[in-house]
Amino acid sequence: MEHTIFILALPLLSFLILALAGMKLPHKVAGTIGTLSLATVTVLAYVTAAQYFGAGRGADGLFPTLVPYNFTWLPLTESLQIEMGIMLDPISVMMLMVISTVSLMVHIYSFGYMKGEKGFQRYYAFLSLFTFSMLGLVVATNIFQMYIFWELVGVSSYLLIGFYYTKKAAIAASKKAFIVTRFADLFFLVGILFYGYYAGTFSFEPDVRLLFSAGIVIPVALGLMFIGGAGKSAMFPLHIWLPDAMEGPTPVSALIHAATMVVAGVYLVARMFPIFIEFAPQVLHIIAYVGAFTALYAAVVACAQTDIKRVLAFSTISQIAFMMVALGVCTSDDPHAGGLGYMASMFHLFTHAMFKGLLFLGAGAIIHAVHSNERDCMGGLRKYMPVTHITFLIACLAIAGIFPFSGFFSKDEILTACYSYAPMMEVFMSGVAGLTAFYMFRLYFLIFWGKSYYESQLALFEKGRIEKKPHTPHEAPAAMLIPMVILAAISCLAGFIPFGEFITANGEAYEIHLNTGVAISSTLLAIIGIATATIMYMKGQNKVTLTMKVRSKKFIQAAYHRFYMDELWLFVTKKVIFRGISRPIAWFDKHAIDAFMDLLGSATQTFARQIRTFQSGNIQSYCIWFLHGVMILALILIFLV
Amino acid sequence: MIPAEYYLVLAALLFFIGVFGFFTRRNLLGVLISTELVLNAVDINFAVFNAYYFPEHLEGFFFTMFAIGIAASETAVAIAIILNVYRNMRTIRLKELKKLKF
Amino acid sequence: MELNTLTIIFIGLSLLMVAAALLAVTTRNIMRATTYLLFVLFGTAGLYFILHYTFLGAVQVTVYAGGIIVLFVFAALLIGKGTRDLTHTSILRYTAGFTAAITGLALTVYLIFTHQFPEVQHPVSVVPMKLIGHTMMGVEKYNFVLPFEVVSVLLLACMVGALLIARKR
Amino acid sequence: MNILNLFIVIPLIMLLALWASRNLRQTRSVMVVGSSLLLLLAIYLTTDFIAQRGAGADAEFLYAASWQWYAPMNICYSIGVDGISVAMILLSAIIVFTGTFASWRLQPMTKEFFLWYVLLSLGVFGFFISTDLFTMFMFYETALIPMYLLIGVWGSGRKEYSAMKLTLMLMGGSAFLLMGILGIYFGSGATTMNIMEIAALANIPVNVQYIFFPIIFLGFGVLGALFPFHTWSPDGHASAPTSVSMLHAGVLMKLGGYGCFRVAMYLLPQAANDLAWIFIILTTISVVYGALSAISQTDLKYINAYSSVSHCGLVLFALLMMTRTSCTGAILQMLSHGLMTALFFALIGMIYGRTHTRDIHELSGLMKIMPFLSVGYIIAGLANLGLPGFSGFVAEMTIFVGSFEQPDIFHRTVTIIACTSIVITAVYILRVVGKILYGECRNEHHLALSDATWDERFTVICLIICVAGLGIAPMWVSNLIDGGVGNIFTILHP
Repeated sequence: MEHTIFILALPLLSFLILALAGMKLPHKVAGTIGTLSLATVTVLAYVTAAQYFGAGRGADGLFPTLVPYNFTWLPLTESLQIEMGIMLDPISVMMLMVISTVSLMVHIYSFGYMKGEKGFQRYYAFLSLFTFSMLGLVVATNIFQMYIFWELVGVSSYLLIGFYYTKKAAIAASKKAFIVTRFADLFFLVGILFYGYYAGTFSFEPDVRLLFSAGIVIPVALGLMFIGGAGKSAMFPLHIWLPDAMEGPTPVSALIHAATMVVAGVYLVARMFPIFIEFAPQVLHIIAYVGAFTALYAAVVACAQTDIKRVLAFSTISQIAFMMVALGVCTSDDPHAGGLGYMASMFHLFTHAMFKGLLFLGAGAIIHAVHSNERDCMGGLRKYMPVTHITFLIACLAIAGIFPFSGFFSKDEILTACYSYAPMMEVFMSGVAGLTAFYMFRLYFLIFWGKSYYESQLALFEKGRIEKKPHTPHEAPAAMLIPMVILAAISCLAGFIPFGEFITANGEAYEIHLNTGVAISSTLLAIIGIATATIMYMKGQNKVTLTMKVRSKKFIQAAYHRFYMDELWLFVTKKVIFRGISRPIAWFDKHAIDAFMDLLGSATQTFARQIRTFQSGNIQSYCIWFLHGVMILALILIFLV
Repeated sequence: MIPAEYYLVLAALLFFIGVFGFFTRRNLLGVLISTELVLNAVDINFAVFNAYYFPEHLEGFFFTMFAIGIAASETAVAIAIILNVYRNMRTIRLKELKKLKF
Repeated sequence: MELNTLTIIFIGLSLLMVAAALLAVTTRNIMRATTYLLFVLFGTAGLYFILHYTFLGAVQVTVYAGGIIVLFVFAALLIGKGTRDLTHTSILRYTAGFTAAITGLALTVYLIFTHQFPEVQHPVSVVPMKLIGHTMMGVEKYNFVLPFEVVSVLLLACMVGALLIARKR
Repeated sequence: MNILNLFIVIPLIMLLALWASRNLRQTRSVMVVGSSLLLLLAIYLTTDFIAQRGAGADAEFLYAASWQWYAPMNICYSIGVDGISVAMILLSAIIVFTGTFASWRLQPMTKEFFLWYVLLSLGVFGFFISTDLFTMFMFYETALIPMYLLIGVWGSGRKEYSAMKLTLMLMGGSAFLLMGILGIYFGSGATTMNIMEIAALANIPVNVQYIFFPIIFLGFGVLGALFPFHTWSPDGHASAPTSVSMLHAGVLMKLGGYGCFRVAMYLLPQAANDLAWIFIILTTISVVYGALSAISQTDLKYINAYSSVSHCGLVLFALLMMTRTSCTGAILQMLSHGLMTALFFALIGMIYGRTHTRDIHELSGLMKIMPFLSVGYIIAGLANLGLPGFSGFVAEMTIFVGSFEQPDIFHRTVTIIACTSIVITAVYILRVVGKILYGECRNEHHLALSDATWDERFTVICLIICVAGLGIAPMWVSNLIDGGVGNIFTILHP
């Protein structure tokens, strides 16, 4: 497994080349460097996976945890040290595949999407940086390495969201994304510090006795770490950065904000899962409730969005919440007895990465075609973009959980896991799944069906109402279509991967079997959702939709504004922190502390000016003072001494 | 025989009247006049101490004499300065003489 | 203390001197102040006579009353009319000076009456001129030839200095 | 010839040569040759020091030497270095070197400027190599005084006010310091001024320690921008010319932390243990307070100055946590902050030199106009907010992990409070980056501005390499300083 080092080294190398010399390279060369290195990484990742899983299980029936590289990067205390290395176990190998696949797709796709953009080389440099950091994150041998790459991932996300750095919204979004996740990372860091102190190590396999003796601190530490994960994975109420992050180029949204980085939180919880389940099952359940609420919240909000990327963003939030729920409902690490969620979560992570990546790439193709994010500018596109249409439909079916697309299988496992934890949870999550189907198909119909915006514009143009001839939507170039088709194929087929064979909570093989009741009920709900969407949106705005809109105007308004969460955060940051704390502190510094120092200065000066008049050169006053002094001295000497 | 204390009290009175004048005068000549009073009072004391307590030697006597001499020279110089100041500044009021101040 | 001629003269002189001194420091007119100073100086000469220091009295009259006052008068006359009037001082300065003077006076008087002076030895009579001459020019202990010379040099220096300062340039 | 003496001799020769130089060319060549020599010397010293330690030289101070110059009080010119001072000397040499290039085009009176500049660096080097309290103090003063002229003459804005304020406050600090030094001298029996000997005697009575520990700590703390004695820093930095800001924030503020460690804590360990909590509270306030007030500043240099308050607060904070790791972290933070702030001030100076404003409301879209400087600024910003791969991260993490070694509730709480600064730092850095670099340029006068010249590029690249080098390979630095920290640590925890 020595070649794994190249999985990390190549993207880093290509980042360095592109960052240092990129501006001088032609676009094509820069893109090729990035893509080639990523292709090699992908091949290596698959080779690694083949070797790893091909080697089979060890004597104990588990896949071994391999650590081909590990060295001490920075010794801190006698016991604690930051190590850097590569660790291979089932989930990290799976993540390697996911990341390299999606990343490669995005690299290829970007050739078409970003063609001719200014800063093309920079874009590829950042992509390489991101891929490097994300890969480093998943193969981390210890929590601190994870944190380091976690930060790097955050910064590459920041750079990529702010890629269009002349756009105001992009600047604000990138800043917001970084600061919100940084805020969450603070908790992550504190959690790590607690964990490190009590476990005596940063590694994922601490001395259990030490953890037992630490008592309540470990659940607290794990909870804090989860907050960090919630920040990256956009759990309520730290989700606010993700919709705004859609200001970045769409392929970036596909890679970072749909497939890979945002699931880092899930990955973190999965990574720490043995410790969670052993020492803090209650924290896991809190995670489940947070996840369930987030799933519902995001699904509802997604129904009311008009910007197609925002819809996808909220759908991402909702789907990640599904994964969190799946992890949270685990009650043991045995997949047969309450530990199914772990596998389900990882499975969903895998399938979701594919179909959500596909959705974003499709959205990118559409945006590329109509030059807008707003669904009002779309409609009736199926004629113009057949391939995009088909792949998008596949992705929608997958996310809605329709047999035999991959989403069906993974979502079904999640719901089964929920059911084994609490039937109510299952009902609730199935409802959210139905809602998912609804809003995805709403989106689908609004884009591809209904009245064509282009045609209506064209009609207006011909009548002479508008001056500019509207831009004809066109199918995307091959560089964009190929990745979409590949991902669509994976989305179709991934469900049949015997996932339980490879990844389970305790490492033992688990054969996925469908829980028929759950499967049927969830499929039914999904179909209901799709049907509703079909009725409401297939033929454009019809009566039902309009009455619904009028009836629940307030609610829709609130959902459109994401239930005013952004306004709340804005209030907290702008009004409370900036105006309420920072300004007063700056004022206090200037007018109290600094003024006090100035006062010392001016008091000295004033005093000096006052006593200067004593030194007036006027002998008479000298004498008066002298005589008074003499008198006082004389009186003292005569009467007191 | 007049008691020595009478002379001393008189001298003290003169002395402090001189001091008072020295403080309150606003004019160089006035200040100088007050100084003369002070000197005078001291002269009286010298003479009285000599005459009453140590008549065998003439120390007080001579001190007074020298003091008178010195007072004379001092006054001469002082008045010369005052005249000079007046010639340059056209005033001898203390308030207005502040060219050397600060 | 019996009330004899000498005493009466002393009291008269004292009253004159104190009154003249007070006027000398308070009057506004510089010429008057000089005149009052003259009275004080004459009074002092009188005191010297009472003490039988006739030579001293004579010196006082000639040098002080004769010389110095003349200088004052000349100065007062040379300096223009405008500056001759003495202006008021500030009330603060006035009180400060007054309290200082009064306190000092009180303290001094207190000391005079509480201090143990040595036994009073009655003076013989008028100091003979011969003795004065010897003492002034003598070189033994309690003789003053050196201070005499110093004073004479000083006087010379003052004379030259005063001329130098006051001469027109 | 003791190699350490060269750190005094070279600046002295440079002073003479500068004095004799006739024109700008000669002045510049003297500076380049001299500062390169210093840098090479510092690098040689570092490698040689590591080699000697590797060869088993385990004396507390290497290259130790001593010449008495004032017998009645037993004041010696004693020199010697341990790992910490070697690291500091290296830092100073780097900053002096890059600062020379940062003020390459400084006008007018270039020669005079460099004269004072070299005198300042002489003081800094002298301070770091001395092991005699009084000699140390003397060099300390030598380093402070030129600052007044450098800011007062070559500064900008309210320079006279700032220079006066800075000098007075720092002088106030050194008054405390002198008091403290005399306290230590007499407390330890008035036999020696040598730090090592005093530490070996370890005979300063506890009640004396209680008096002089706060005094010395405050004295050095003023220079280390300890709340509430930090207000000289914003005004001073804002008015100072570029290279002076660099040297001041980069090196001079480190004198404070170094002094606190080497003098206050090393010589008065008992009081340091007992009274640390007072200063921990103050430094925690510094950390958070500096960061928070940086958020609402509008002048680039003010932002950076407050950020320095926050970061230097973290240095003192870590020292007072008094675990071995946190102390190592403190030294790392000194190095890291020195390099990062120098980089920051250099970039701000370059931007200011072009746009003639530092108000973030008047700057925008610089990325398009001066890409090199903007990228440098972003890198500096990211390093400042503790991005892994740059020095800030290493230092901060070492500090936080080290501070967590103190398990009681008080230390835990303040550590967590101090941790929040990493978020606040992100806020003010990104705010500035978003405001001045991104977006469209709104001021058409700025459109014609040029990007960095070769000397500026050289400065920036040198510093970025140092920052990244320290961030990527922190091992050797932490090895270098570990020995020195260990010695002091043993005294603190007998």
